[in-house]
This record gives sequence, structure tokens and C-alpha cells, in this order.
Amino acid sequence: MDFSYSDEQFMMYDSVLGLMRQEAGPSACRKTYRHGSAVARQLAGKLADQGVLGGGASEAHGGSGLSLLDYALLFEAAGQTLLPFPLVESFVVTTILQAFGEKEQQERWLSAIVSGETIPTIAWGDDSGRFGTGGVQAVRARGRTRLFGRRKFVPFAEISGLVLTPVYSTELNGVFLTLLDPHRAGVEIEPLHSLDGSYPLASLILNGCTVEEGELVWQGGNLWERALALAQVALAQEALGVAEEVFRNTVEYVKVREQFGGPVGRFQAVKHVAAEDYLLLESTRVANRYAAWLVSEGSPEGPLYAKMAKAYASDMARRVTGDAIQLHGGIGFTWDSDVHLYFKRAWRLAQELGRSTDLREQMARRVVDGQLEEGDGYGYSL
Amino acid sequence: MDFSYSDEQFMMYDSVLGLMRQEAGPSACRKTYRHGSAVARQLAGKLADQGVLGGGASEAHGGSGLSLLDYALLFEAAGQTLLPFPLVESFVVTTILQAFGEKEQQERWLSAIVSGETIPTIAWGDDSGRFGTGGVQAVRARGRTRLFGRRKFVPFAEISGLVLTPVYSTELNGVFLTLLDPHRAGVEIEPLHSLDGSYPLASLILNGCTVEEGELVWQGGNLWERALALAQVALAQEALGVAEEVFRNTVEYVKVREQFGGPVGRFQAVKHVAAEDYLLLESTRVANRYAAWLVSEGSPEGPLYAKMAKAYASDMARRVTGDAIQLHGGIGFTWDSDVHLYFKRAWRLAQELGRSTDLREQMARRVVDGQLEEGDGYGYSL
Amino acid sequence: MDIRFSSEHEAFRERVRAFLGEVLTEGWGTPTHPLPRSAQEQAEVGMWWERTVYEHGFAGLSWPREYGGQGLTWVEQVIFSEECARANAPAGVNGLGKGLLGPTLLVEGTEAQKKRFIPPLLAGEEIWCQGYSERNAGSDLASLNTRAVLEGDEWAITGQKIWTSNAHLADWCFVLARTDPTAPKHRGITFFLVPMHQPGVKVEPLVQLTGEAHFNSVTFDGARTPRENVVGPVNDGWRVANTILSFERGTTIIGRHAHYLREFETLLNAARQSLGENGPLARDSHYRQRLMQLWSEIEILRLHGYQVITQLQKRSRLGPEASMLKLYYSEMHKRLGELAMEVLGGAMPYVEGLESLAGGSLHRAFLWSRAETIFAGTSEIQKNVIAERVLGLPKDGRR
Amino acid sequence: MDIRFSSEHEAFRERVRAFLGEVLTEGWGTPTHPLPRSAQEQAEVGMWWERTVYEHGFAGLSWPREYGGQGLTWVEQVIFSEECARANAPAGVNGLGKGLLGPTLLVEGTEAQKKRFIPPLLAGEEIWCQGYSERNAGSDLASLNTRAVLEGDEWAITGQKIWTSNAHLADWCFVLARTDPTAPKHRGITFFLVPMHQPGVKVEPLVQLTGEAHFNSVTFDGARTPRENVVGPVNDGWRVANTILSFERGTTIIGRHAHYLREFETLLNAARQSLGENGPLARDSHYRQRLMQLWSEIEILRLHGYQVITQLQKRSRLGPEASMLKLYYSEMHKRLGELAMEVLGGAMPYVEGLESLAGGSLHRAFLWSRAETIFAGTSEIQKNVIAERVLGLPKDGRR
Repeated sequence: MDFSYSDEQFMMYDSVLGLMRQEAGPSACRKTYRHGSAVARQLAGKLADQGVLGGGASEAHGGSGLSLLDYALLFEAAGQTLLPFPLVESFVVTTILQAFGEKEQQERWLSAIVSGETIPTIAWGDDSGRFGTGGVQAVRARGRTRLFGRRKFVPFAEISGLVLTPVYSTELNGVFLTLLDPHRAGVEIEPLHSLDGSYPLASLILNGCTVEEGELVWQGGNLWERALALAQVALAQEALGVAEEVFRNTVEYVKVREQFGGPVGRFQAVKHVAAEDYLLLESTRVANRYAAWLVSEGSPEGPLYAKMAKAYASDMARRVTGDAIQLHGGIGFTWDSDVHLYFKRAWRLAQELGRSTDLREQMARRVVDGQLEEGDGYGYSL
Repeated sequence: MDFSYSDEQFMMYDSVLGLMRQEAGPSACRKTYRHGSAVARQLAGKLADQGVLGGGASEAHGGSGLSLLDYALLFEAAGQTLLPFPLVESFVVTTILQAFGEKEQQERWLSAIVSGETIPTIAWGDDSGRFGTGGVQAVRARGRTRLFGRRKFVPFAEISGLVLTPVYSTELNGVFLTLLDPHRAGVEIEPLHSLDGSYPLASLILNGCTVEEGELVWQGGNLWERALALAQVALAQEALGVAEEVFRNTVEYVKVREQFGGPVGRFQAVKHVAAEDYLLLESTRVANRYAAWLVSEGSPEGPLYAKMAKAYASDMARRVTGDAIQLHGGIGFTWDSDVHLYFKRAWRLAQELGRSTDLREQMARRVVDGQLEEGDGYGYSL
Repeated sequence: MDIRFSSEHEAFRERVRAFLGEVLTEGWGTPTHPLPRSAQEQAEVGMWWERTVYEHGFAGLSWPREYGGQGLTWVEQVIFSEECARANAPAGVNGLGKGLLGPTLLVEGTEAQKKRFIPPLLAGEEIWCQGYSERNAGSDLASLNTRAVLEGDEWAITGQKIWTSNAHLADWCFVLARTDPTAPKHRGITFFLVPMHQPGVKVEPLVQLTGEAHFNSVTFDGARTPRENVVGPVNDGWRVANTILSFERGTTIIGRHAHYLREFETLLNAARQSLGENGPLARDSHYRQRLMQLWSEIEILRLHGYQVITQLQKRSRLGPEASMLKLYYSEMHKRLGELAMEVLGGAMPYVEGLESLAGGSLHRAFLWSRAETIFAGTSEIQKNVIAERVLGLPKDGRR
Repeated sequence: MDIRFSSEHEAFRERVRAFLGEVLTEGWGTPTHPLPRSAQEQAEVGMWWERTVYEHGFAGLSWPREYGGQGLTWVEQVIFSEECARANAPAGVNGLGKGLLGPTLLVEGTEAQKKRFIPPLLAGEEIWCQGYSERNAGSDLASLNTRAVLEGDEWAITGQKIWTSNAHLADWCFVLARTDPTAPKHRGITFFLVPMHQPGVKVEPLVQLTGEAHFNSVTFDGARTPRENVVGPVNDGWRVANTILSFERGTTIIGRHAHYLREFETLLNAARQSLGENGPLARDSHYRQRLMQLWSEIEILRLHGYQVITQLQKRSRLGPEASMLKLYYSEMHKRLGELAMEVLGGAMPYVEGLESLAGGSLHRAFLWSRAETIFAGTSEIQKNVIAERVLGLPKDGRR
């Protein structure tokens, strides 16, 4: 019974957090608000130098072959430093390529990703604005496969060299995933102004671009479920990082901000909010850790607990970052204060890959509609 | 524009509250917990003496002919004093009898109710545990109408001489209301232990009892809707009274209860809960007043706002009475403290005539599914 | 009790509608009509609106005729506010002048001050801003450090104020400044009227988290104002500023529900289009519950407004319980904004463009509502006021 | 990280299951099996359970063998707790002895005290109750007024304690009493072990709002205890009582999730049967959301337990952050009870009989949970502890 990260995992966290504090943080975040994804392009090399883009890639491809559990703390660091880079997408793409890609695909892409040369991303949203596999159709004619349709909510599409996107093929009567270079004929990227200006999102419009054999990674919607579970836990960890960073800053602020003859942190109205937020933070921490472990182990329970972690973390982060504005008073509402950067990121994260209510509804289909199975909740899941 | 009760309405409130404080209050409530509805039997005479049972009955029948709006403050007083008597049911029955009964029915029942001789009640619950009109069937054979079935949640059934209950007739293919003396052959009363021991509820089981012509008051489910709207507003007012009474006592308690070298009421943890509760109380007050006015005026908007008032008041009263236990600390958890009497009554009221979620769903059918109509929300409803 | 509007009031409502139909361009207020977006445009429209309302006889509806008001009642005021909200009429730029300074002058001002300042205020000829908060005097406003010193017949004012809305448009500022540094902190403060167009006044924009500069900081560096521009006695400014405050906290809610009801309709429309696991959210019980709870709260705000009007008619003043109304609507509006963002789901981060189901107005409500629970007394301060001044609970350790 | 149980642990779990299957009557723990309802029955079963657990070698699983414990770890403890909850095993009557006094003695007691008191405590031969709170010393426990005076070789104790669970069954009471009235309030308190069976001790039941008398008041009127029954130094009892407290607040959550999961299943069953406007509540999105939120919170409680066990294995003690766990589960349990009552709808007032979909167990959770946020430190006190001792925020005006 050991429910804690290893010393190695903590050491990697410390060193990556150090790098990210230096290279990212509120200033890089603000730069991205102004200049868009170009900032991420610059960050890629620095992250690669420290091996952060190694993700699930094996050592043969220059990667570290690490699991979601190994990476969990790095996503937390990304949240703490408001990293304006698609680290989650990078990790999911390398992990899936390594596990399911053909040798040729791996050789073609993995080392380019690990070195920071190619930034991968994922076309998360379907045409209904949710996170299913719909929206893009593959049409086969004259020996070529062409794609038509639209996917939404694609992070950093403009600087990305590789987009993972699900495609429906009428011919094959099923869903497969494709890895697509978006800078080719028949692909259009439609950037949109986002509330969280440090994480540009775009729509990907496919007007008949061709895909080659090597670009079809794997058939079947299960792989998309797997990508979602990996990313949901990663986002939950990012949300934890976002919230804990602004929470710590807020706690320090209320210790020094004086009103009515003393620090405002002495008032119960402040203390009790801080105590409740702390409890939510620590609860998120254990929920995420468990979900990361289950998903890394390939447990059939993984997706359920990934949803739970994402929903809980999203609700927590929205509340904690909102409280941070309130506890900062007027200053917290200014553009110059960093608080709003965390607040907006928390809300953007919460809406990605399923609203909390959508995730809980998905969970209910198993827990409420199904039967609690032997072992559920009694400590021997997996 | 006059959004306040009249001086006459306030005067009647003061005098009835005085009576109820003397005759009811926590001690009569506790007596009912121990001895059941016999206590209500004794109260009937005293309430009648002061004309409180006059309800909607006209002066010709010894009543006061007052409207729901006129009575609203009396229901508040009933809540404040935890009145263990079916005043709501009495008012609804007299109002409906006066408005829709045949002359003969009125003569037979109204003066008996007004004088306290007969205590009326209503069989609120259908066989599914909700508050529709189902559960009882009328069967006509050999010139007689017989009733079969079960209704639930009948307050003070054991001492009641007259039960208003909806009945479905296959022959007439519709719902009608009947006014039934439950102490006759073919009627069984099944009392059940209730959480709120000061408001005994029972099931009414009809095993083929006969009804006479005069006992069928009116045909049509609309009348049942009307009874519900009247009673929902009355319960909302009762819930307001329950909550405001325990709230006032709690505020006084935290002014004198000392811990850590001073009154606990100086801590923000206490003050802010009190402030939030106060806001909920005052908001309930205006919601109820508006609903009472609309229903009294016969506005088509009445039922919508009756549901709104009931749902809001129920949620408020559960929260305020729960906070009262917490703010009293350990003492609030003892049987000897009166706080739990208010808490249990608030919860019982909240579950009667529709959960808050059921009521909001009913509201949504008009507000969400329908269109907001000209005038809605802009102050010229009715 | 009877809250039907009289036939005179209904006739007034018709007049307001006719006025709005006449002065607003065709289609104004409908979702497809472009509203002013840039700060510059908004300011220009706001200035125009102030003058237009005045010219058509709708400024200062409940204020005395002798100072340029209309001599009517709060009922006309609520009707006017409702109709403006329903038409999505522009926001004026003199809200603090009309909401705070005017009522203060009517009660505390000298006859000369009323004659001098109120008519141009109502006419939109002189715009006002408010110099209350400072960087270290927010919730604890009475600890303000701006100083005023009498030099001959003029006061010289020095210090920095923040959160002064519309200072860049304003002609005058009403300022709280310390005139007796040796007195207890609530005692040595005076209420001044200070002209903005003078060398000793510097205005700088303060960008808020919405990305707009709604607020400013105002630096007074020996700014001058004549001796007669003190409201109330010298060193009695704290009382002057506060006597009117709870009155104002109450009356600012009048008509506000109509504004939120507009936003609710937009939200409802978004919920009909936005999909969740069970189809459109407007068909999902979880969202239906929250929508109806919100609708109930907006309706109850309307009723609180009627209560306030009734009290004003009967007693012409409000008690400290009016403090609760600012707490009520600001916290409610925050919930409205949050629900709206949840409803937008994956599309929520898109503030503009076709992707946004709501055309951006819900985003503004979402972000702006974060400020509403802070300015004009945080929710925490409002709760203290209710607990101490309404419920009589003992003061805590605030000094 | 690896939270799979080892094969040894799984073997232990099998042993526990076998034990429970053997000693509990057929059908025990299933909804149809009548559980003891009267206080008398419950007490008898509780006494029997203490002895049975001991006789089968499951008492004091993580305690040293030399004092009658099993010398195992917290992992065995959590397994035992989980299995007991799953089987709905009876509650013992020596919880405070095992949860609070035993651990206190193990750290603060003399060798003689450990040898004398721990073995009979574990064997269920001596039942303990706790004499901490007084009528005017609840949250502010340190202001207690019970006095102890040394008379020869015995202490004489006088004062009244309340909220002493199981005092009517207890053989001993651990008591905080003031021994130096002139010292600052936290300094003059001593920790005593006092026999209950003596003339100077009077126990009276305190009926709580559930209608049961779970608590008592205990009046000490010159009650005696020998000099050697002081734990820790005289006048140092506040520290003795507190050093172990956050440790205990943490460990009491171990296995608790399994108990709540049982209640959740009952609630789920009720939600499947209970009807709302859209059919069974288990199909209604609003209730599904709340059910899944609650389930998530119960699961997270399980994970908090694993975290505590891991910390105990590595550091063998817990920090003040364990305070948060009592806050967490008590507030969660209150929400569980409230949700259950809402689910029961119109049938909610029926505590017993066929009308109740849940056979009364949810009603008990509902009512009892109101006490859980008050006793052993109110939620407000827990938040103060977190804010001040974990987050380092300044103390407020408490004295």
C-alpha cells in the first residue's frame, strides 16, 4: 500500500517546474495573449531540451517512455505556470503513437515531436460542439482517401505540424484516427478569439484533403476513448496546478493586505473560504493521483475515474480561482493582476473534453444504471 | 403601487399570533409528538372562538369570507408557533366549498367547520407518493357509487370529520372531488409514525365505502390544481413562519452564548450565515406575498408563482432551520432544545405538495418550454 | 395590497415606449443589432443618451422640478428602467452623478449647491465621477489617505483615488479627503466637489480583467476647489457619504430585474441550442432546475423592487436592510454568468463570432459580475452590515 | 505508487470475511434483517461485539502485541473496517477508548498505565467514556470548569461533563479537569483516568433530536481517583489531549468510506423507486448529478484514507492537515442525508413501515449527521484549525 508519487517522480517535477517557472509563468502567458501561438513555438525547444516532450515515446525515438502517472506532476507544473503550450496534446499523441502506431509512423513522427521540431495537437471537438468522433467523413475515390468536414476546439493549430483527428469512413463503416499535417492543400485553420488568450483554439476545416495510408493510425472508437481518458486526467492535473498556484498566492496576499487595522487574513470570512478551498485542492490531488494510476495501469476502471477526476478538478478550479479574485478585492479584478489569467484558464479547462455535468452523466450510466460490481469502492479496483 | 399587507391584515395577525403563542408553540407541539392528534381536537375550539377557522366561508355560514391574501399572515403565525392543527387544510376546504359547493353542501359543512365542531382535512397524496389525483376509483353499481383505493399523506385523519379527496370515475371518464366523512364503513385510516411528530399523517384506505350525491363537490381536475395552489402558498407562508421564528431565537442565542471570551455572534462565521439566512427569509417574504395576491385575485399566473413560492420557501426553511442547529452547537442537537421541532417541521413542509425539484420542473414546462409572454416579469402580470 | 399599475402609470409607460421607439435606431436591442463595442463608441453613445433622456423629459423622474427634475415618483422611475432594459437602451455615463451625488446634494447640499449642480447634472452637461476608494482604502474606506488643506479660500487636495468609473469623461468629481489627520479615522473626513479640468488632476485608465478600461485612477496633486464646494460640515464627510448610502443601495435595484431578465432570455436561448449528454440542455433536468432557480431569483428581485418603492412611498426612506439587495443581486448575477458559461460548454472560450451562441453578451455578464461582488462594498462587507446593523450582532475585531 | 493489496493482505481480508460470516447471524446486514433498534439492545450487541472481536484476534490490529494488540499495520485496520462496514457489523461501545484513550496512553502513558489499562480496554472488559465538554465549554473546550484537587494520594474531581457517549455503560472515564485555576486557561488542565463505579459519579441520559439517548451528562461530585491515574504531567493535560488529536482525526476516517458506500447504495435503491415529475429519480438528470457528485466524494474519502495510511507507514504521524478530514466527511454526510430525504419526497416524513423506501436507515443518517458537524470540533473550528495551523493565517480575536 503506497499511495504516493515516487522520489524520482518528485525530482523530475522539481526540475521541470523550475524550467517552466523560468520560461513560462504569467509573463509568457501574457505574451501569448498578445502574440498568439508564436510564443509556444519558442517554448518547444526549451521543453525539448529538458526532455519534457519525450512523453510516451520510447528511448529508441529519443523519448523517455514514461507513463501518465510519471507525467502527472508535470501537468500540475504546467498548470502552476500557465504554460502556453499544448503539452497535454503532445503527451497523448506520443503515447498513442508509441503504443499503436506502425513502426514507420513512429519513425516518421516521434523523434520530430520529442525534439520540439514538430508540435502535435488534437482536434478535440466534433461538429455538435461536444467531444465525440463525428464531424469528418472519409471518402474514397480513384484510389485516394479524401477528408471532408469540420472539427472544433483544436489547440495551437496554427503552429502545429500534426493533428490527431477522428474520421468516420462510410466505406469501412467505422471510426479511425488520422494523424494529419494541417499545412497542406484542402485544410483550413479558422482561429477564434478565446477567453483564455494563452491557449489559442481554432476550427479545422477539411475541404477534401487527401490522406495517405501512413496517416491512418488505428481503427476504432476505443482509441479515442483512451485518448480522452489520458487527456482528462492530464487536464485535471493542470487544473489542480492552476488552482494551487493562485491559491498559494492568495493566501500570501491576505497575510499582508491590511484593512481595518490588520491583515484581512485574520477575518473568518477569509479564513473559512481558504480552508474550504484547501480541502477541495487536497481532495482533487488524491482523486487525480488515483485516476492517473488506474489509467497508466490500463485498468478498465480508468475511464470512469478519469471522468470523476476531471469533473471534480474542474469544479474545484473554477471555485478556487473565483474565490481568489474575491479575496484579492478590487486589485484581483484588474488586468495587471495575474489572478484573472488563472481564472480564465480554469474555466477554459473546465469546458474542454466534457463539461462536469456531461462527465457525471457518463459516470451515472455505469454507477446509477449499472450495478456496483464486486470490488467497487472497497479498495480493490483494478 | 402598494406591495404591502394592510393595517387590518396586520392587526388580525397580531391578535391570532397572540392566541397561538398562548395555545400552541413548542409545548403543544411536544404534546402532539407524545399524544398525537388529540391535541388538535382541543385546539379547534380555541381557534374557532377567535374566528380563525372562518377561512373562506361567508358570513352567512359564520365565516369571515377572507381571501388567501388576508389569511397569509395567519399561516405565518401558524409556522411561528408550530401549530399542530390542519389550518391549511381547513382553509382550503372552506374556500372551495364556499366557491364551488352546492348550497346544501355549504349548509351541511361550513358552519360545522367554522365552529370547530368538524375538522376537515385533505387526502393530498396519490398512490405513487406524489400529489396528483390518482389512487381512488369510483364504481357505480345498483344505483350507488362506491370508492376503492388509497390516498396518502392525509394530515390529522384520525380526528377529521371530513376529507377532501379526488376520485377518478371510469363511468364519467373524469376526476371529481369528494367530501367524505372518514368514520364510516369501508374507510380505514392507517396512521404512520412521522418525522414531524406534531403533524400526524396517515393513509386513507377506501374499501368500497359509498358516497352520496351531496358528497361530490365538483367535477374536473382544475379544482384540484386550485386547491394545490392555495395550499402551496399557505405552506410557503408556514415555512416562512417556522424559519423566521427559529432564526430570531438563534440570533438572540448567539448574542448571549459565550465562547472564547465573548459572544459567539461576534464571529464572522456566525454573522455571515445569519446575514445570508436573513436575505433568504426576506426574499421568501416578498415571493409569498406576491403569490398570495395573484392566487387571491384568481390570476392565471397564480399557480406558477405558487409553485415558485413553495419551492423557494421550502429550500430556505430547510437551510435556515439546519443552520439554527449548527449555530446552537451541541445544545441545538438535544431533544430538550426546541430547535429540532422547527427543523423537522421545515423538512416535512418541504416534502408536501411537491418537492422543490418537482415544482421547478412544473414551472420549467411553462417558462423554459413555453415562450415568455408579454408582461411576464415586467410587472404587469394579471 | 395592489400592485397593478394605474391607468396614469400605464399611459406613462406608453410614453416611454414611444420615446424609445423614436430615439433608438431600428432593430436596436435585438440580438442581431450591433451594439457599440469600443470604449470610445460606448462613451459617445452614453453621452448622447444622457442628453437625449433629458431633452425628452425623462431625467430625474422622481426629483423636484425646481432643480430640473420631473417631480414624479419612484413608480415612474421603475417603469422607465423596465422599459429601457427591455429595449436594451444604452447605459448613460452619469450613473454615479444621478445615483449617488444627486441624492446626496438633495439631502445634504446647500440651496446654492443644489441650484448650481443638479440641473447640469440632469441635463448631461456635467458628468460626475466618484473619488472614494484608494489603493489601501478599499473595504476599509475610512482609512483613506487623500489630504485636503485649506489655503485661503480654496482647498488643495492631494492623493490618489482608484476605481473611478468614467473619470476620463467627467467634469466633476465628488471626493472624500482627510481634513483632520489627528481625529479618529471616521471623524476627520470631508466631502468635496472638485472640478476635473485643472492642472492638478491626472486621470489614467485602469484596465480590468474584461480587457476594457472601465475604471481609472485619479491623482490629485494640489488640485483646487473653492471653499463653498464642501458638502455638509468640514470633518463630517463620513456621515454625509453614508447617510445616503443604504438609501442608494436600495434604489439602484429598481428596474434592474428587467436587465437580468433580458440576459436570462439570451441564456435560455443558448440552452435550447447547446447540447449535453441528453440533448439540448433546455431539456435536461439539471439545467432546467438551475434555470428555474435563477428565474425565481430574478423575479424575486423584481418583488424586492416593489417592496422598496412601497416603503419609499410610505416613509420616503429605507433602513439598513436595503444593504441586502446589493448582496442579493451581485451574487445572483455571478451565478447567472457561471451558469451561462457552463451552458456554452466547449464553445465557452469563444467570446466572439459564430461559434458563440450568445454573441458575447453572456461573457460580459460572466466577467463583469466578478467585480460586482467587490465594488461598492464587497459581499463580505454587506454581510457584516446586515449582521451588525439589522440583526444587532456584536462588532468583531475591525478597527 | 501501487495501491494493490498484497497477497498477505488479501489473505487477511479472507480471514476477516470468514470471521464475520461465522459470528454474525444468517442474513445480517441485508436490508431485510432486523437490526437492534432499542438503546438497550444496541448496547448489549455492542458489548458482545467488543468481546467477540477481541476473542477472534481482531482488536487493536495496529497496536503492540505486548499490550494485547495484534502488532499489525494500518493496512489490516482499513481492511477490517471495510469488511465490517460491508457486512454492516455492529458498532462497538468502546470506540472512544480505542480511538482516543488507547493511542493517548501509548504515547503519553507510563509503562504501568499501559500494562494496566490497555489489555482490558482491547478485551472489551473495561469500557471507556470521555469527559471533555461542559455546558459552557464546547468549541472553547479550554475554558472548562471541572476542578480537581489533590487530597492525600487521591484526586477529588468536581464538575459536570456533557456529550459523554456510552457513559451509562462505561467503567472508566478519561477526564480533563482544571488543577490550577490561577494559570492561563490552557495551562492549568490535567488529564485524569477516573473510575465510573463510585458514589461521586452520577450519569444522566441526554436525549438527542433523533429521540435516542446516545449521550449523557456526567456529574462528578468529589469523585476519587488515585494519584497514579494522571496521564502526563499535572497541569499539562491540554497538551496531552491535543498532541494525539489530529492523529486521531485522521485515522478515524480509515474504512469510513465503506460505511457511506452502504448508505449510498440504499439511497440509490430509493432513487430507483421514488418518482418525480420525470419518472424514477434515478433517471432524472438533476438527481443523477447529485448522486454522482456524492459518489465521487465518497470515493475521494477512500483515497484520503489511503493517503493517511501511506503517511502513517512512512512517518508514523500525521500533520494538522488531518483536521480537514473530519470536516470533509461530516459535511459530506450531511449532504448525503439531505439528498436522501429529498429523494424520499412525500414519503420522507415516514420513518418506519412499508411507506419508507429505505427502512429508516437513511433517516438515521439524516438526523445523526446534524450532530457530526458539531461534535469533536464544529466545522467552523476545523476551518479555523486549517486556516491557522496549515495555511498560517493569523489568529482572530479568540481568547
